[in-house]
Amino acid sequence: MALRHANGSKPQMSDLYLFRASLRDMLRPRRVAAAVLLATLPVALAIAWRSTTPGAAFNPGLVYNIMAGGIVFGFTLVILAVLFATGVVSQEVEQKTIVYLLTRPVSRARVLLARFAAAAVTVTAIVWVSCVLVALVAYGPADIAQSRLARDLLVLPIGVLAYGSVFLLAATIIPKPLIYGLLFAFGWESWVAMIPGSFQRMSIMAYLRVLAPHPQMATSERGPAEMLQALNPETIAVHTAWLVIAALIPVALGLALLAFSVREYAPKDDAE
Amino acid sequence: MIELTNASRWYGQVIGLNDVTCTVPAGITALLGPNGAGKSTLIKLVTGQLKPTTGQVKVLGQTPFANGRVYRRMGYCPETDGFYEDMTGREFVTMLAAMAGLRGEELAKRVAEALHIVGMEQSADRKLGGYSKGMRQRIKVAQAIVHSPDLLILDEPLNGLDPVGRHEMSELFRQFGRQGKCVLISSHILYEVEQMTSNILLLYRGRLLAQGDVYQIRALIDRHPHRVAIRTDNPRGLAMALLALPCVLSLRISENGTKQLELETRDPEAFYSQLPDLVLAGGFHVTGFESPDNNLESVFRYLTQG
Amino acid sequence: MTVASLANLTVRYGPKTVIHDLTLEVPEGCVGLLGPNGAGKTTLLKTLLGFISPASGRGSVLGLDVATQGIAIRQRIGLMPEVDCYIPGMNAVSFVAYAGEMCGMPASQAMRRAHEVLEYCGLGEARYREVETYSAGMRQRIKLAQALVHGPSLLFLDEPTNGLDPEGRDEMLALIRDISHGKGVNVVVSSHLLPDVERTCDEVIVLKDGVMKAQGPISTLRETDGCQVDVELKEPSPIFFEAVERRGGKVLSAEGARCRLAFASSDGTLGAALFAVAKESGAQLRGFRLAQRTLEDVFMEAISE
Amino acid sequence: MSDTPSQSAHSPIADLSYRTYDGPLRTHYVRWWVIARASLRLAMKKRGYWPLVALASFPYLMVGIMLYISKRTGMAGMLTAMGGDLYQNAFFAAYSWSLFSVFLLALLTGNAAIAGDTRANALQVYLSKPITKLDYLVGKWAGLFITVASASLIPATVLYLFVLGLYYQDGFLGEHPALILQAIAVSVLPGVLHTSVLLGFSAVAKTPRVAAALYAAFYFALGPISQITAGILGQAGHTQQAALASRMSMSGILSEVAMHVLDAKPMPGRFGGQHGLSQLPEPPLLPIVLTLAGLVLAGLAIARARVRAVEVVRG
Repeated sequence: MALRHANGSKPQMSDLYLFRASLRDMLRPRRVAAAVLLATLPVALAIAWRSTTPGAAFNPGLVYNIMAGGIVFGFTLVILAVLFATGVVSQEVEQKTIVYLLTRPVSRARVLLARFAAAAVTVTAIVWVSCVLVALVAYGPADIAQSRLARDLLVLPIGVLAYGSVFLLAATIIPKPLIYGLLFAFGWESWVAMIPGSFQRMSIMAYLRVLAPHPQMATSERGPAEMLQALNPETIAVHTAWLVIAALIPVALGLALLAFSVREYAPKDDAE
Repeated sequence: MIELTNASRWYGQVIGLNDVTCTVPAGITALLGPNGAGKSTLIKLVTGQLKPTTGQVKVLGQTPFANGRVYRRMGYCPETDGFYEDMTGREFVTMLAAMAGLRGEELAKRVAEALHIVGMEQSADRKLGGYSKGMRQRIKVAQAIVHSPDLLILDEPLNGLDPVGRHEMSELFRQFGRQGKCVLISSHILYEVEQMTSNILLLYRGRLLAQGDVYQIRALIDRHPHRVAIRTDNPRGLAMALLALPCVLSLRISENGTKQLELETRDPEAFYSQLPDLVLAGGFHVTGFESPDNNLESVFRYLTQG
Repeated sequence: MTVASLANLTVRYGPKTVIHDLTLEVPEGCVGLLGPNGAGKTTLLKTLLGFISPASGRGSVLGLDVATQGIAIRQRIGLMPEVDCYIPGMNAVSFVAYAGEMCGMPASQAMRRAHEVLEYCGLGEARYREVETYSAGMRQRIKLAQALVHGPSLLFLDEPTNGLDPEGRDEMLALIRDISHGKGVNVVVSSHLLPDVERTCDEVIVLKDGVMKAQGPISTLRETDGCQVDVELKEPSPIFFEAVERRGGKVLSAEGARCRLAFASSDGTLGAALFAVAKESGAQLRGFRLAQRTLEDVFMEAISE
Repeated sequence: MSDTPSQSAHSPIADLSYRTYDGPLRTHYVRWWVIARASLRLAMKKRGYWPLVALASFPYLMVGIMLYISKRTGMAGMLTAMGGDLYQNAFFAAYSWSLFSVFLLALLTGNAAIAGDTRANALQVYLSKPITKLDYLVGKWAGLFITVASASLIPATVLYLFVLGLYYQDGFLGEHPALILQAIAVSVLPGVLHTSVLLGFSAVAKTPRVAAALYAAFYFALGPISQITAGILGQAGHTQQAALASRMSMSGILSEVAMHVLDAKPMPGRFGGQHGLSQLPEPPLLPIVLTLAGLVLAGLAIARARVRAVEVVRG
């Protein structure tokens, strides 16, 4: 199974070193700036919302669910997963630094795994911070326990891994993974959520919604899209969601590692 | 060290390498050829970035594709100019050295040593983005030698270096050659390569055109018989004397400017052994002579441009 | 008449002084501008182009003052930059004609001249192709063409043979040699490949840290005093060396079949002596010439003191 | 200066080797036009150019037909539903409908104005020629401006001639002497704004793709942001600022200024009909014109700062 380290040796110091180097590479201010901006969007909107509605009518539950459920889960998590997961491979290829990683005495699978882990950690950290801030703004530090924060913090990393491994697999197989990733995340997933029937089983977000439900969001009268979504009764049971996600992550990741170890990444342009 | 047997590789319809069989021994070997001859395809096959479409490639006895064991003993200096712009030179070399299995105190020592060899210790802690082309090239060489490999694959290693840098790096590669390492250098600057080695691997339009010692190859090019240029104050007199030698094919005298006599001969051995007697007997006053096209540049031109 | 002259020129980039009190005359013909990285070559080129106004001192190109007449200078000179540069979306002819029009040539003249210059630079058959599709060699040649289109009397070439394969370099060197001799165009070549400079230039200027280290015709710079001779044998033979010592000569250095000898007398009987020694020791003499310092030796010596 | 080797003028074999150019040279003042004409020619060669020009002039055609129908049936129909003069409303309607396609045209042709040169190092060629940085900037601006402005100027003039032909007997010229000037001024407006701001973005970005992305993001972000701020201000009771904020998007500014220049009334449900904001009062004109001028100057300043003849040696 590709997941086992290719040459069987226990994780050496070089794995740890590679992970730290990739993490430092990921956390470079220029790369993280856009992600942090994205993470603060729901917080800013929550603050704007709280300041403009008079005290009594302010319903923290509604605000938290819309911001956390709608934006953090539905938007920030997905877009960061796409950017960072596809970045693990395409960033290196574009920068022409992939040649150094491919000609190291470390197996390609371990290189990819270390860089993917760094990406997952970065995205999870950012999304966690965003979620906690939204909860603080909505509920205030005193009764923060009432919010669904604890469950969200548990499901978020799983969402990151699920989306991350699928986009990583895309990045190792098809050219221009970013565009197809975005099309999948915002085109396919939102479209599938709206039409009735079992199509929604094909979208990761449906399972995440089951694992971390945000009930108030469904009843709010946002706009036509949300109305349609509310019509679609949740038919997926919680345990099937866990099962599917638990199967999806290793399979997608394993295939990605396998594909990376086999494919050629030498640029074709100077084919002389 | 490196063997290719009937190796060929193409991308779609573009032929990169076509049925090349060759071995690269220890010491320095120059990989030469005009643009589009397949040099970088061969290098990508040897460094395991590409798999051959037909035939096979063996490096240190194993197939190099994604093979960690080969990379432990191989240093590769790529031609591309891609870097992690926000890393410093030291961090970059350290990361690659750590991935080569070096650890702890020995890692720091080897990195410092490699940076010293390429003369980059004082600017090692600046960001790669701010480096000049020459400094980036030196860092590329440093990462190739940091884990003291037995095999060095260098793709245009002197590109962008100033004369001082070219001199130092050429000396460094000659030193590796003397230590018995196998060094494969791909370059377009023939006179620099000629100073490092006379063992060449000449590719042309994807095929192996010539392999071995350049001077032996020169002798085999019979389309261009061996030429000798003799500088003397009395070219016409010497020419008349030389006509008597049977091995002299043709003679050309130029009297304006440098007084010089140029001749072609099929049998250099005979000619060179008879020349001293002839000159001493005739009392000619010779200020110098050499074979003007017995060098890598002429061999390259004769073989590739016919 | 000198092409360009500098008097106590000092140029600064913010706090950093890149050229320090430089006084220099650039002669006519083909001149090589040499120096290690960071010696101020590019800055000197830009100052002569009128891009930078010097901090102190004076400079003049073709009689025009560097600090104030930048436009007039750039009207009469051509620059072949080091980096690949082209106008996106244009083919070779329209690119070179556009460069001509930018120098003030009317459109019709520019088009006629573009064809002529492209033909001269050996891009005749590829003139209608987009420049982006050009190979490295052709890109170097189109850069030369766009610098020549308006008939400059001074050409600055920055690393003209960079990235070319051997055949491409021969042709580019032949072009530079032809343009700089007898065509009324003076050329300044800035390059790191010394043998290329040796083949095309008559004079060199060596800079280091913004200060001039050496200047003069290559032939005189390379002369060696006394009479040393480089000898090439068929294969290394110690007997030959003993014979040389017996005759009063000295073996300075030997590497494989090549060696450098020094003889006391330099009254022209050197050749005869060498042939006699070869006959005596039975070694086969494959060639000898008066030892000359290579441009690299000159360069290393100039920047080391 | 060593003279060229003297060959007798009429030697049978001509010397075709290099010869210098000593033909006529034009004055320096026309150099910017050389650059403008070249970028104009390049813009027209782009694949999407002519379809977008057609798209931009389609609203003018439609308005022409509406005027023709109203002439034949005497019914002014929707054009004067909100009052104001028929012809001025007609021009304003055509203008505001074509705003978006003019933006797309500017985006397509202008993103590579400077960014394309930066990626291809073309600045080394430009600035080693006897032209100043000002020539380069003016040339680029003029090239882009003509491309963008002509997309709305030409259809506007054609429409004017059509209207002139249609209503000449009814004393059209007497009633609306200045209409042609107003129409020209209005259709030049998007040209100025798009060109200047896009030139700024094109100078900042390293590649044309990034320049296009930045400008599109700027254009599309300004719309929702202006609506949200207007919504928040409106809820908070400051209707005056809310009205102003609601116009603070590129299309908003262009429409507002054009409305005042043509002193036309918008078609119902066209602009004022934004849900929830329709009851806002008419915002004052001055701040909008100032914003427009500010955007134009900012774009030009950025472009001027970014185009440097000499790369500063870092460290």
